[in-house]
Amino acid sequence: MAQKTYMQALNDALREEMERDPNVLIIGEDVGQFGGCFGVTKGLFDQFGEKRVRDTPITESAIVGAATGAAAAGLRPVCELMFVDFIGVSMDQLFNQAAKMRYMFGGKTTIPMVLRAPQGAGIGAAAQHSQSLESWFMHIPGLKVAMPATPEDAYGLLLTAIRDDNPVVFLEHKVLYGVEGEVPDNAGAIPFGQAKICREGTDVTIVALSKMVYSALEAAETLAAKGINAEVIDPRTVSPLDMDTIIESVKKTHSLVVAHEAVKTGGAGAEIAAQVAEEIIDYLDTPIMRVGAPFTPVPFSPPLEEAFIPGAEDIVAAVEQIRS
Amino acid sequence: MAQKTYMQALNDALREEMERDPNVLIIGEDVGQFGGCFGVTKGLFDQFGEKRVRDTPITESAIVGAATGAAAAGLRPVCELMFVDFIGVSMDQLFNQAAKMRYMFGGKTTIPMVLRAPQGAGIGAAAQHSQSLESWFMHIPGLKVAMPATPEDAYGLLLTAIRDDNPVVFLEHKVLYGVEGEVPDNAGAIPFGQAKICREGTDVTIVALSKMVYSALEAAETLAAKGINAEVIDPRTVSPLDMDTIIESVKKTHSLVVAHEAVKTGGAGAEIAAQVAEEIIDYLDTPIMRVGAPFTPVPFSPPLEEAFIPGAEDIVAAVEQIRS
Amino acid sequence: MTISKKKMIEMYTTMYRIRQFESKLQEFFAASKIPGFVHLYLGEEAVAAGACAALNKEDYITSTHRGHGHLIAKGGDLKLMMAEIFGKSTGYCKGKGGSMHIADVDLGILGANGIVGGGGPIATGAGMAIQYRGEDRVAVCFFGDGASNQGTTQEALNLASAWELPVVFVNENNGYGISCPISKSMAITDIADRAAGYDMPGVIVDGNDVTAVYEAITAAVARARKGEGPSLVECKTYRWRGHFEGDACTYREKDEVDEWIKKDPIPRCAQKMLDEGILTEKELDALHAKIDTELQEAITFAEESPLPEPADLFEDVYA
Amino acid sequence: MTISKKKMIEMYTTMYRIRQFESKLQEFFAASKIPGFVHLYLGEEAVAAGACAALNKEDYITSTHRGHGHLIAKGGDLKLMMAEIFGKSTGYCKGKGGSMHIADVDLGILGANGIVGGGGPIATGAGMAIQYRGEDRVAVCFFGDGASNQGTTQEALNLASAWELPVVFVNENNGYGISCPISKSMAITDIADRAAGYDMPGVIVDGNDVTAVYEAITAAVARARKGEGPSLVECKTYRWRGHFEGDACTYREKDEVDEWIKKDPIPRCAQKMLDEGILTEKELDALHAKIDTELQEAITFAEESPLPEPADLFEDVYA
Ligand SMILES: Cc1ncc(C[n+]2csc(CCOP(=O)(O)OP(=O)(O)O)c2C)c(N)n1
Ligand SMILES: Cc1ncc(C[n+]2csc(CCOP(=O)(O)OP(=O)(O)O)c2C)c(N)n1
Ligand SMILES: [Mg+2]
Ligand SMILES: [Mg+2]
Repeated sequence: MAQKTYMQALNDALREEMERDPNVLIIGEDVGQFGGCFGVTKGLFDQFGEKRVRDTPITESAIVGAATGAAAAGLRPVCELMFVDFIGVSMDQLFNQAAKMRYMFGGKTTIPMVLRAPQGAGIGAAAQHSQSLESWFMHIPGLKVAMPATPEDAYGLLLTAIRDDNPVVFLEHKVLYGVEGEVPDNAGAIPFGQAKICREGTDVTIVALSKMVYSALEAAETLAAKGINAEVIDPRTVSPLDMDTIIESVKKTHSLVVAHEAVKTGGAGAEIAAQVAEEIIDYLDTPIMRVGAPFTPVPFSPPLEEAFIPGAEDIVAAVEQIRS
Repeated sequence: MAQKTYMQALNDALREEMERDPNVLIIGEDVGQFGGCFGVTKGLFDQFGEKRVRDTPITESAIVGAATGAAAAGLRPVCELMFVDFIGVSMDQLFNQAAKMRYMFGGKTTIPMVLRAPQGAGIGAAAQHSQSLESWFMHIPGLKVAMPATPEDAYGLLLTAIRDDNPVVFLEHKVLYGVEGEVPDNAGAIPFGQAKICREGTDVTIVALSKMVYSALEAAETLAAKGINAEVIDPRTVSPLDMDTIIESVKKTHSLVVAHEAVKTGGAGAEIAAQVAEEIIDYLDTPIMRVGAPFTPVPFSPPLEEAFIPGAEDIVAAVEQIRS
Repeated sequence: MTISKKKMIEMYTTMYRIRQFESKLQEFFAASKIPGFVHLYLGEEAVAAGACAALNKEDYITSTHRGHGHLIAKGGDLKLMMAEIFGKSTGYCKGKGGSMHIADVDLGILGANGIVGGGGPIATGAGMAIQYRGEDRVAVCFFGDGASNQGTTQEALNLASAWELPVVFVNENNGYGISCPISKSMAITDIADRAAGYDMPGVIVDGNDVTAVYEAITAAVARARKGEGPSLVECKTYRWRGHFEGDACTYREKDEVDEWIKKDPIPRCAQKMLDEGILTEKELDALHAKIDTELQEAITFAEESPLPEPADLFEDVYA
Repeated sequence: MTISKKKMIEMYTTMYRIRQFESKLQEFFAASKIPGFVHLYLGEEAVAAGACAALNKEDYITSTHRGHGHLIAKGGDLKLMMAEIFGKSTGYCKGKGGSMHIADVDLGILGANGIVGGGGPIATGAGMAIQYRGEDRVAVCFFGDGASNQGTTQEALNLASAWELPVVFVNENNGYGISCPISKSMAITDIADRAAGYDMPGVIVDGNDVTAVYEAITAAVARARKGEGPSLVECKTYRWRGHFEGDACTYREKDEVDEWIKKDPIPRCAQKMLDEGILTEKELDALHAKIDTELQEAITFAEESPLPEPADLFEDVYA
């Protein structure tokens, strides 16, 4: 059992897959000697050389498209967007090309590529470097979308992403890079579409994504002190989305709060709430609450950014509101 | 009272605003002499000349960005994406630039531009020319999103879009272009954020977007024959979204079905369902159902495309399911 | 460069095959037999035929919305193509793709593409895979004059040149992007002028002369195979029909169209072969007849094939 | 071209103002006084100063992530800039934008930009508005060597040239995009080589010589005002610091950095002014002192200004 940072876990997963499979390669801006803007690819250039860890020009359409074309030609590229916010200049290659090629071609190709990208606010990077965009990706058939919260999940989900024969959008939270957690020595690939019950509880189900898992666990402790026993679930991938686990939990707790950092309106939480309202509304004793960012761009100044980012206290407030 | 096609209504709105305000101009691919791929700008080049109705190269980032820059400089550009699917090559200029400029600049600019784009399946145009992407746009603070269903709404909402000081994504349904409807002689601008009750009813609320409004009305007739009296609501804009009207209706009918042509997962219907489940779950006597496209790219072949596009029968089935 | 008899006949055959295929589609579209819309390659046959004649089966191509010619030239099966365009379950894509998305990865065809400029980055990726594995292959990206302005195309040109990838960019300059003449979409008249901005050779050829295209592409391909990096070959040509079938084409003068129809690449090549004694009139007729039969078989196959079942909708989304 | 005394002093003042501003930020960042990250313009002052000296207040610019220099040169208020970078409610953007999004539309500054290549289309749009209204204005787009490859930049170059818009594209070639030297990001060494692909003049100047920059931009601006269309001016320069503060800059040799520090544009300009008798040492000292005071006032203003209130979050999303 080793204690590792989220970043180290990602780095290990990349290294191991590259050692195992010569078809795996990394492309992106400053991923080489520099080790990536946040340091995730550190050391890989030294170990594998420029051929397999290659710096690109600042042309995200060409990066995502080259990964797509190389994947169609049989490689397993892992490409990095320095910030997920840059998907706007490369979305076509992802959603109209990579995601749809297999379907459009009648199933006659696979596109085994991974697009890694850091999401999230919290470092004062302002409106164009702090967004969380998972709901865009989960709306696109053909893509899979992973959002690990812990080092162990980061490691295990990235192994799965690289081995998957479909395009995977792998969303890391930049504030989590330095977070430590246990990664068992025998840790392995974690299948997509299997939610994790992070804390068992009986009174309310809190479904939380990415960094909000920590807020949810913190909220659960606060609630426990108030006699409310919350169950915390991390879906880990939002496409595929393990609704079975969520539904089982809500059948038990009769109450649901969904929490994510993305803007609440049109966020992934809406989908989860809607599915529950469609499948098991009769089990609910309370309204379904969503906790998410307000409907504003991400502001720069610390007090504004803090007010923007949803946290444990918002989850606590939501739970208390529906139980009052 | 004149009978007009949806296309003619759009064309009239453009013409009138251009006559009224010299700052309004149109740019886009083949919008000039050619009149636009679907014909919406027909005749405007002849009336206003190339200066105000200008063909662009096939460079959507430059089109959306030029509209943004010109809007910041005080014009009121209306730009056209030939198909909404092409947003993938121009998303950055829309969501990171146009949508956020005002906020990032501390409120010290306005971006009065309109991005018109046809959505939807039904003409055998396959995966890259048939999508409905409103849920992407409604997730972005700073944008407004209109989705007219009728000629009258197309006219009135487009007037409002052009006069609005914010970037507006104006989503037309390509299958509706030829649809006729009444446009009163005194028709005027229709405010954003005001849903329309298209049919009053007492037993179930059907919220439908764009072309699905017609399916909802058709479904309501079928249901009426079975003794179920449906209320049909068209929000007309999904950002802002008039939840008040929807909530009032559901308080009366105690039952909600949301219908749109976009892929159901992560669609606008999830947001509407989630808000209802958050605000007035106690009023509901039934599950909240969503009718939307399945989780697949849009296929080409007619029987597949037909199976893909949700219709009146799916709404009827949803209503019957929750009432059984 | 001397072109073998065999190559000449091969190229002619390809052009004629494309011509007949597209002419049939024109008929079928007019008769409402085809769903969706089609962009015909009539008049531009020499580009695809000349370019693909310089390639091996293992080489990759990316195509465009106007893709039938490229696919046929790269060896695409007429039966499977026709069935796909008819939306039949026996088609290349089981009816899921249609005219704009036909692909055959086994033949290196990484797809027609509905997005203008969509193919550039993908071809570059195929080039990256070739270089990565040290294979003796190239990737060819077909793109239009309109597509040449798209940012994705220019990013692809840059990446391919920065990494010296074995990619050949074949520009089909037919003078228009839908209704927009290049005089309005760009300040230059020769797209090859952009090559210098990527330090790659930029060559202009008569796109209606199949041998000229073949020679230019052969040189570019040889360069790519030697690891010397990408090239841009601009082929000046013209589309005879509207942008899509149904386009009234009011933006072009009849004279201009007539002028170009006179430059038809097919009789020009036929004449050359007759002149050089490569083929006799009789052999030419036999060749035509053979293709016509093949095409008729493809049509019959397409017509008699079943449509997909609605449930097929759900398959092939994920591997 | 003779440059007036006044213009020389103006440009020198601008450079010195930028230098001192950025040096202070370097200190503040090291002392953790600034939230987020900053990209300093140290070493590149001559580009912004020379370019903006050729502009009027009414002219537009679009800037980049490395924008402080452009903003100061275009007349940006140091108080409002400093307050913004400190995240204070008195800043240009009320603390909502920060270093990467400072704007002052009244001064024609259409924003710094966090997206590499984001400014090109916007500057082109401003150029379109100028042409539409027949105004005597120009729009200047600053962009880096890295940004030159981005598709958006190339689309902007194309649109501006196709429409002959009054836009001047000022490339700041500092040799690197973060850690990536231009030898790895493109096959060419001079970005000006791309101008021919858009039929616009492409000029290379010593970006550390403020008078050379001023002259080249003045010519390009004159051309634009006459309706003759856009130009591309490449300014060769270097950033002294890492990409952002905190970057250990391991990808550059110390020698290379030292070499460029020797080419410091500021003493070079000072020397020239002294040599030509434009200013005396004493006058120069007085000028410095004045700017230092001004800067100190800006710092005090920023430090003493209040942070925004959390509720301000919700304002300014819509007009
Ligand atoms: C990104 C994108 N923008 C616009 C279109 C619509 N469109 C399809 S083909 C075409 C013209 C393409 O012109 P060109 O590249 O010259 O090819 P040609 O049709 O002349 O063969 C346009 C504008 C598209 N499919 N994709
Ligand atoms: C679309 C996009 N891609 C990547 C980045 C990350 N990034 C910020 S600055 C930069 C380097 C820019 O290089 P250059 O244009 O040469 O400007 P310089 O920093 O040298 O002034 C990169 C890669 C970004 N902000 N936007
Ligand atoms: Mg063309
Ligand atoms: Mg640089």
